[in-house]
Amino acid sequence: MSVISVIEAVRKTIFMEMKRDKKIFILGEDVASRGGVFLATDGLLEEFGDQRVIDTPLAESSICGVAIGAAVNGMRPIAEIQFADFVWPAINQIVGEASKIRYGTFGKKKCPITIRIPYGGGVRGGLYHSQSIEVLFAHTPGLKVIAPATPYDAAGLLRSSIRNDDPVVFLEHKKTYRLVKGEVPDNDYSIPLGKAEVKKVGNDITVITYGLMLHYVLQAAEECKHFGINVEVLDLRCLRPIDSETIVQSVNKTGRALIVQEDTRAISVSSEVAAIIAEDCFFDLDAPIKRLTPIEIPPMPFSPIQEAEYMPSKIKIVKSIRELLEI
Amino acid sequence: MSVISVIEAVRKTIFMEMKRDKKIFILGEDVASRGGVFLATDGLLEEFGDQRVIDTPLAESSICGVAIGAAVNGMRPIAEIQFADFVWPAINQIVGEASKIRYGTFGKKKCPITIRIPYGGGVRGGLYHSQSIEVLFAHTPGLKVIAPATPYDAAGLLRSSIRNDDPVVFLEHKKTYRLVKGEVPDNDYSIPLGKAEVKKVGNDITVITYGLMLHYVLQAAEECKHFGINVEVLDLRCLRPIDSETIVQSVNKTGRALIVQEDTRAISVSSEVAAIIAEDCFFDLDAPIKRLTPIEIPPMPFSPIQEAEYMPSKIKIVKSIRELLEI
Amino acid sequence: MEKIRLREIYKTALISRALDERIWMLNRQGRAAIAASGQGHEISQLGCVEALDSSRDHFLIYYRQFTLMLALGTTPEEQLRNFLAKEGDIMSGARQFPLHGSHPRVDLFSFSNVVATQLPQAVGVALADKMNDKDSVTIVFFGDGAASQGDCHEAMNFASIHDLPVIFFCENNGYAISVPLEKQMNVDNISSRSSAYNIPGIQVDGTDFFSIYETTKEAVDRAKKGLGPTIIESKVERLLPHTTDDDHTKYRSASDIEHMIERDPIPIFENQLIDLGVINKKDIELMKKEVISIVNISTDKVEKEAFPSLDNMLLHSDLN
Amino acid sequence: MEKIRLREIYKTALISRALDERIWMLNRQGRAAIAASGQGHEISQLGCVEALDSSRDHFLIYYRQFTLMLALGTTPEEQLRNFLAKEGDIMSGARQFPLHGSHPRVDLFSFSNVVATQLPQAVGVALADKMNDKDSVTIVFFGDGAASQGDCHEAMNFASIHDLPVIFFCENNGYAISVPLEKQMNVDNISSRSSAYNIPGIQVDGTDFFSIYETTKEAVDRAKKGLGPTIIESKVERLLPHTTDDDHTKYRSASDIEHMIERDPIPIFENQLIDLGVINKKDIELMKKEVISIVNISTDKVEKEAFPSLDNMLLHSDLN
Ligand SMILES: Cc1ncc(C[n+]2csc(CCOP(=O)(O)OP(=O)(O)O)c2C)c(N)n1
Ligand SMILES: Cc1ncc(C[n+]2csc(CCOP(=O)(O)OP(=O)(O)O)c2C)c(N)n1
Ligand SMILES: [Mg+2]
Ligand SMILES: [Mg+2]
Repeated sequence: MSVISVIEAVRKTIFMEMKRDKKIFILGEDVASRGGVFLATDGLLEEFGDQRVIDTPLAESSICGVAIGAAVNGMRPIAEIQFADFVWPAINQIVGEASKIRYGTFGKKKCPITIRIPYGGGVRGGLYHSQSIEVLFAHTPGLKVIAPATPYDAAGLLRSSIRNDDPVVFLEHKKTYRLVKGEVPDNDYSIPLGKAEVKKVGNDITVITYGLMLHYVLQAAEECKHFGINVEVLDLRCLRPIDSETIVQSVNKTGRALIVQEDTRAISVSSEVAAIIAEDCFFDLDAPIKRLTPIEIPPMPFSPIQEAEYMPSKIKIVKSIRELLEI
Repeated sequence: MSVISVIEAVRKTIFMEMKRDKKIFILGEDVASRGGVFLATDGLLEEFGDQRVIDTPLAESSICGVAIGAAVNGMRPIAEIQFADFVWPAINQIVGEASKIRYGTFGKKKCPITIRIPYGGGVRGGLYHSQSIEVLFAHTPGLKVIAPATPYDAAGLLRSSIRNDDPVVFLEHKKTYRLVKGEVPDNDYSIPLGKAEVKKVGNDITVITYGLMLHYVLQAAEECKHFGINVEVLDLRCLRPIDSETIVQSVNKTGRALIVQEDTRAISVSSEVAAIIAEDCFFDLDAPIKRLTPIEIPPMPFSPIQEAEYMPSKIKIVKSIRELLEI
Repeated sequence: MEKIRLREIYKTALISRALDERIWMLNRQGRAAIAASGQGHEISQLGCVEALDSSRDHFLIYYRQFTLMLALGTTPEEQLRNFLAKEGDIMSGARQFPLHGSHPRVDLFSFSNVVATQLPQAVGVALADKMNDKDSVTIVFFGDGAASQGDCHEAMNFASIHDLPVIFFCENNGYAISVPLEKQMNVDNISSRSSAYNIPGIQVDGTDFFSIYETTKEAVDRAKKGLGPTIIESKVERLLPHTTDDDHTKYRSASDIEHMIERDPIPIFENQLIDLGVINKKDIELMKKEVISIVNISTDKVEKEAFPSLDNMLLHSDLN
Repeated sequence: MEKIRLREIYKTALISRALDERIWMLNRQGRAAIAASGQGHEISQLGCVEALDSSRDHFLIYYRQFTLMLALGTTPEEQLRNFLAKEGDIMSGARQFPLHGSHPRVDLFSFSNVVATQLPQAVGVALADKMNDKDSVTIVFFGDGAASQGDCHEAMNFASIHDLPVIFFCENNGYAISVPLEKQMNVDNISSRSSAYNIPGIQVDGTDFFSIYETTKEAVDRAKKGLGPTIIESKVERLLPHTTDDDHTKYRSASDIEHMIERDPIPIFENQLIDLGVINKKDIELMKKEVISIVNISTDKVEKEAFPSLDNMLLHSDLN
């Protein structure tokens, strides 16, 4: 057990998995001698050589297309998209192709690829290094979409993703990379895909979130104690499939739900969570289901003060919780 | 006023608009001498010549990228994507670029493109000629997304789309093309973007839908009369922005909501509509918000019986309505 | 090549043509939903397959490769089942358009309808082989239309950097649906891409079985020697409209259609074989009769078969 | 070219270099969030711009074109405002990364950070001009990295089919962040793409002002005569790491870095001008002093300026 950051958890897990299974290889931009622009693959070239750590041309569609081909032919590629904002050229290969290979071949072919994508904002990235891009992936049957918030979850879920036989979109929040540290076992534990986790038990309200926002929500929950509010905090962790069971159980208990997300609101993960609650918790709900999200503008201005205003914050979360409880 | 099909309404509107404004031109695969694979641009080459009706190479990213460049330089292109399933290569240009041009240049540049996309199933298209692809577009700030269901709406909304200064994704349901006929005025009326419409007034329940499903819902509403159920039918028509005002007004009146959609459920238009209702109609709701959608498999099998089973149908809609009213 | 082998190949051509015609007819009768015909591409596909090894190599194909599928061992019944969406369809279990999916016996993969996506995928298949020191060759097929997609560029570029054992085989029939070559590109040959990637680009007459065979063989040898990819461009004719939904008289001139019919590759191959003494007029007549009976029997059988059951719709999905 | 003009151009080079260094320093001091430096690309950009007409032509640029922006009339203050995200930033109103957005006075468009998207967009800009019988030229800039994207292929192909007045100008600095050319492609020159599209592809030494100028001029003439696009590949050096976030000693060898420094284009241009009698050592000294003072004054001014207000965040969005 050691205390490490999210980025270290990612790197270490890839390292351990590559040691374990020769079928795993990495491809992406700057993943080799540069070790990735966030250093998620630092040192891997030295350890595994340039046959298993491949610097590709700057062309995301082929990064994913090549990964798909290799996967169908028995390998287990880990593709890195350098920033989420640059995954759009690869949508055709991921959403159009990878997601349908098992279904479309009637199970004769499988496509075990893990696509790692640093996403999210709060890092002065402006419109093109801040985007949350989960919606389309999490909508698409045939994909799995993971969005861990802690080093423990990052390592455990990445391990499961790499070992999973379906294509997995693995979203790493850039701002958590170095900011968030935590204990990670040294063994090769794994966390099943598709399970949310209650990160703090409470009775008065359930706040559902994922990614960077989890940390702000936990801070807000702490602060809410001063107002006598006992918040239950639920971390989705997986965006496809969404663990409706855990959501429903929690909201049926607390009777109130707030969903906090960094992505814009219209047709988003928060919409689905609200829809699940509205359908399955109706008779136990004591208040409208509220969502705290940024406004509907392209995410997010380069201007530091505008960027800060754009994002949900601890203060805004506390305010929303208090409004919902009328406290 | 004449009774015409959806495809004729589309063709006629493009024709009239191109007559009116020389800045409008068409580009896409097979749009010229072939007149489009659905004949939406039939006869336009003869009328407007090959400078304004351009057959492009088979390359969707450049179709949209070139349209963007021409739009930024003063033109008003109408780009045709042959089938929705093939729009993925162009996502980078549409979602990554076009949507952010006005915001990202602080209003100095605008991007008035209309991207026409035949979508949807029920036409024996199998996995790759049946997809509903609205989610990502309708999620993206800076885009407008239109999905008419009738010839009247198709013409009126297409006209507004072409005249709009922002990028518009205009979704035409393939199955409505020839199936659905209706009266269309001969003048150049238009319908404002962003407004839903109550297509049938009722008191007992609001069924919210769009596209092909509208017609099945209207049939179901008719049948529900036999059970003494008076259904209100709301056609979204625009998926971005979603007209929450009309939704809320209707559901506050009826107290019950069913959302019917052809797209798969998780993180979809139906999720957002449910979330809006759950937030804004809570105190007037008499029952859980229900959704009727296909199951979470890639849309949709080529097998005729499986395809039929996959889609929501009049029978399933009636069943859902009755369940919700416990009648 | 042995005479007996050439006779077999000729017979496959005949079966392919007859079956393809039958399927087109089934569509016209409302019994098959859609068909893309391979007529005109037959001999190119047969010559090419002959240079490969179906037990070793990988085939990433597209929808116009009806003949190739037969040449690799798909049976007429299986092809019909595919078009009629019957239970047990070998490619996709009646989930996908005809000819799409993967094959249970050969590594034949025609995954999606999205034009050109197979190109980078093929490069990945070859990359995996190289990593595992396998000496398989990956061949990926595409039309002239597909050559315009960004994925085509990215795939050729990637393959060349890593000297991968992959053959880019373009069946250039001069049209992407209705769009003629001159509106797709400002060069006469797709093989002229070769200098952009520093790989050989060879153009060959797709009606000449022996040229196609030789050209493919050389590319296979190059690939196996570790010399990297080759682009082959086979000039063929699309004898029928794009699919059963299309009418090519709308966009092809009468003289274009006439010229195209002269390049029907089956009579050309037939004459070559007659000249070589492989077959004679009488053989041909007998074989054509046999072929018709194969097609008839297969059609009757498959038409009587059941459609897949509703619940197998869930198999191999997230729900299963 | 007139001597007085060459002096002006030299001065722009000096301002660019000094300002670029200052911004890098501001980043190191935590006052600018990020910077991509144009150092090493200056002379290429100046030679190129000189052959164009900023009142007529369209410039679709990318983030490494700091000098080009100055040459087209952006002021040092405006550039600083851009990097420091201050109120009134001319490009994007402090919404985008520095250097992105569009320009209020010149048709200079650097819309997004997504590499290569500008290439088909530029083709569309040129297409609109052609439709409207304008005799403007569209020039689009990109790096060697961008040349691998599918969009690069699609753009060149489209432009060639329609003989559009567009110049594809590649600033090839041998690296896409850390990835060297030989891992990006298996050819030595991006200009070798030309035969794939049947358009001229010219390679030129990006440290030689006069060659760049002449080459661009010829491409402009071709475009204006309706002869279609040209690919120009300018070989330059990226003197600093990719951005302020990068450390290139991790992936560049000492000898590579040494060689690169020898190709710093400003001393090369300086010597050319001295040889031509345009400037002398003393001029240089004086000009360098003047430049430093311009940079100092601008920095002081802009640093005191306000950040944009919160509510202008909504301007030009769906909410406004
Ligand atoms: C990405 C994409 N865009 C459009 C289509 C629609 N479409 C199907 S086949 C075709 C033409 C393909 O032409 P080509 O590659 O030359 O193959 P051919 O049919 O001539 O053999 C088009 C445009 C598609 N399937 N995929
Ligand atoms: C589509 C896309 N992928 C990845 C990135 C991240 N990225 C930014 S610049 C860059 C390298 C670009 O190299 P090149 O085109 O040669 O330009 P240079 O920086 O060398 O001038 C990369 C990979 C991006 N911006 N866009
Ligand atoms: Mg073709
Ligand atoms: Mg570079």
